[in-house]
Amino acid sequence: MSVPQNSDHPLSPEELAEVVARDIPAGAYVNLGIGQPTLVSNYLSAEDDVTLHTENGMLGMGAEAHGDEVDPDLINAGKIPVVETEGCSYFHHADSFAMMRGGHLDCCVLGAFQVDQQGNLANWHTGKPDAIPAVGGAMDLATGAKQTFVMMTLKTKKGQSKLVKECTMPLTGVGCVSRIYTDLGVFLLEDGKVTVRETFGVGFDELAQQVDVELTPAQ
Amino acid sequence: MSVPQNSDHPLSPEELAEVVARDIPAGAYVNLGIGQPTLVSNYLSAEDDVTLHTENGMLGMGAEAHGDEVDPDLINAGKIPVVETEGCSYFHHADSFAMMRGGHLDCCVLGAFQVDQQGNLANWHTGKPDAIPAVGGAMDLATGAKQTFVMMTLKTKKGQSKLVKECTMPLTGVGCVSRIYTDLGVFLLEDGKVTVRETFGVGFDELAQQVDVELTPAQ
Amino acid sequence: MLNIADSAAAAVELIHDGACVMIGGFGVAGQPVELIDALIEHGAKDLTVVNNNAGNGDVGLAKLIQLGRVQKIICSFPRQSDSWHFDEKYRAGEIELEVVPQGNLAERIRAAGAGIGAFFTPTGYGTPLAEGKEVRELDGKHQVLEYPIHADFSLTKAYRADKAGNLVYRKTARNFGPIMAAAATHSIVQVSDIVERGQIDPEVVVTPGIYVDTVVQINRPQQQDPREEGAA
Amino acid sequence: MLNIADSAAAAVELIHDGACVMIGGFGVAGQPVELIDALIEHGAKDLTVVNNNAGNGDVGLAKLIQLGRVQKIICSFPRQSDSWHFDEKYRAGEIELEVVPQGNLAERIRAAGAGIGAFFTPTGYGTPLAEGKEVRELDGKHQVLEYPIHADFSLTKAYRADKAGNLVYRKTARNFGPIMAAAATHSIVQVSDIVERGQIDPEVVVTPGIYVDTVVQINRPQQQDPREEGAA
Repeated sequence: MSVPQNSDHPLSPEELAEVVARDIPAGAYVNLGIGQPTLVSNYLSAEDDVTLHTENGMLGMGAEAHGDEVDPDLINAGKIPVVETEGCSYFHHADSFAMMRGGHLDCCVLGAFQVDQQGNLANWHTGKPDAIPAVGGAMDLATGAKQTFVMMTLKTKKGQSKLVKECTMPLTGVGCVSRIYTDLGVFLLEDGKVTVRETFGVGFDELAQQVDVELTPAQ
Repeated sequence: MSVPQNSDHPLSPEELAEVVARDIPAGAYVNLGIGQPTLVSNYLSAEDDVTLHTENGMLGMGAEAHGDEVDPDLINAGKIPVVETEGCSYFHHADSFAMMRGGHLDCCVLGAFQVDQQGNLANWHTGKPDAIPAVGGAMDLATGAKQTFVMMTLKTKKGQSKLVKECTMPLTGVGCVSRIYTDLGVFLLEDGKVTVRETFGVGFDELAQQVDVELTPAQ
Repeated sequence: MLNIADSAAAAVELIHDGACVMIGGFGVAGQPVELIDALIEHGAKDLTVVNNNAGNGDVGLAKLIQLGRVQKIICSFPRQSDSWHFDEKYRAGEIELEVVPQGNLAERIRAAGAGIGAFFTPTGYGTPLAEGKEVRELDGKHQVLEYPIHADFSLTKAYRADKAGNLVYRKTARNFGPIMAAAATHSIVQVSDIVERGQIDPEVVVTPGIYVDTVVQINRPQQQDPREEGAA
Repeated sequence: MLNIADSAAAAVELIHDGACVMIGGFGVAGQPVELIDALIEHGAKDLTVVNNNAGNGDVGLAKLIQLGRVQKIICSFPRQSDSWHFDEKYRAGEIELEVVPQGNLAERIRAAGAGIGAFFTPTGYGTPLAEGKEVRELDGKHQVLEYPIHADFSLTKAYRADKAGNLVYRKTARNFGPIMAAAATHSIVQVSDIVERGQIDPEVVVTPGIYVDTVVQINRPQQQDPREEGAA
């Protein structure tokens, strides 16, 4: 097995965010979903020249605002106050989602409840019958960008793998996920095949035992 | 017959433009087609507060530009240089036609080759087999505004009525015309019925003989 | 012709029972707080409301829902940590809910203003929100047919208006404002400032005056600190 | 990442034979004259061109047509008093023509950039230009199904760019620029001026930099007096 084990421990969310950030090409336009994906921005440097999109109408979103920087008219999709960067721009909601739906964003990083080997994503609804449905921009993000990456813990709190053969929860998008970053490894999805690019704190064989999906080692 | 004859002679294009201008309500947003309809703007005063739309991306279009006023970046849909008015605005072509298609313009005044009693309009193509088709914004204008008025001479140079039972030329729009202003009279179209509101230089009976469409006198 | 209302109360007085009302804003940004308060005071009921959310806390849209004035809500994200009034009405079967992906919501509102009768969009294909909808494969993707959302009224907030009704916004408070103003038969906008014609550069107008029916000046609009609002 | 080309020739060098190229401008306003000249010089052939017209006089697009480089043209108004090169090729059966109502042309270009697979529009219903197209009654009107127009490249003109690629335009020269830049896989824009990031107010950006691939500075672009151009 030639899969590199690149850490002696499972990655923390911050460490994983750094791995994701390293994979984002210089000059890319990126949307980072609410929650864990937001951490990725902490590991992008000015030299990377990555432009962040927030679907509530801004390109070139800056860092979280603090103290006197807070402007109620300047928030991100998570409704957190942020600041501008030089070269940013504002636009309305239809233009903002046209930008996403039109495939202009290079990548989008999202959290997930489940991802299956076909790249189907479930991240908006647990499927519990009494849950009130609420989708926000999740479906638009899942299908709009050129590439959709998922960033999540591999397992639920109860220890079940969130990488599955077939999603059991209501879908957010069909066949949209091309890569999954988890605390235990990075998975590449293509044509129903799941390739492990690297592992963290676990060997390939051990990882393969914990996931009910056939895994292929990279190389 | 109670149709008023409001002139002792057929109206000149300028006189007719004044009649059209009087009918445009104060505060209206209006698009004036290329050619004769453009004359209407000469009879709109500042107190009328009428805002002119030009489909190449401007609201609040002003008069034709002369001399030093000419700016190659500021032209109307007829590609004539114009000036700004206070309170004008610019937008791109998709936004401009969305404004029209969305029914936001109160009225549009267009020239015509033929109009029929159903309000069908033919003004873009003579139907000659060797003619190169060219439509411009004619179809969008015909169907987009809340009301479409036609302004034309009642007859062709050969003396044939352009108000017909059924258009023989290729259509620009279906059932879109609600009013026709001509040198010989003003016609109101509703549900296939053609009512004469007023005549110019001709009595109702005489007019009715010249048009192969059943005319109803107003009142 | 632009109607400049003397007060928020006067601005909303035409809103009738049973009306469909779009309300702008995303989070605290662009929320027309004073217009919503005026609508509450006004008393119109059996409303259909189009908004990104379904109200937060005990004020604004949440209050309107609590008072039972909202019959149906069309939104992308009703469930929030502090959407208790909506939650209660929903679980009691007292409010109808149409959940729409946020980008489809925006595009459907845009379509209403732009005179587009329907459009195919890839968003939502294969999900419960597209169940029963017409699907076609276009540009190599499965796409779902979606229809415009028209409204009788819109309540939105802009930064500045001129007396031709042209509007400019501030930062991410722009959000749904321009498309809702265009989609509503009667658009009502609160602004911090009304200036003379010619005082807004025609190159920077975001909403041309043709889309604006009524403006009201609210000099110092209430604006909550975004850090105090519930999570999205 | 924005490519700032040294010359118009360098800006268009990737345009390949058989490409679909959108060309901005309405009349003389917004015509990317230097980019079109560079395309002529470049020599790419078998092009599909999307433009409002089909060339005027003996220069620019008319010249490109005269040289036999254009296989197909998609436009709203090909026939003009001085469109003799197009007329000649068309009558000789040497150029394919798709005439599209101007508003449908704009909306189809917008749809391509916005990821909309198709849309229903009332424009053109019952006319020869809608023959054979799918029709549906929506919002009380007959509407025609229209598809996006995608392009490999766009050549447009803006007034100023910053180094993030954000663009602003001048007056009615804006016309097709923003939607063509968004609809093309590779958008090429000539501007009079390139400034640093932060030198264009983010509130007034018309085309966000994400839509711009290549810019080239042409300090004093050629611009014909509109009074000398042939009638529309």
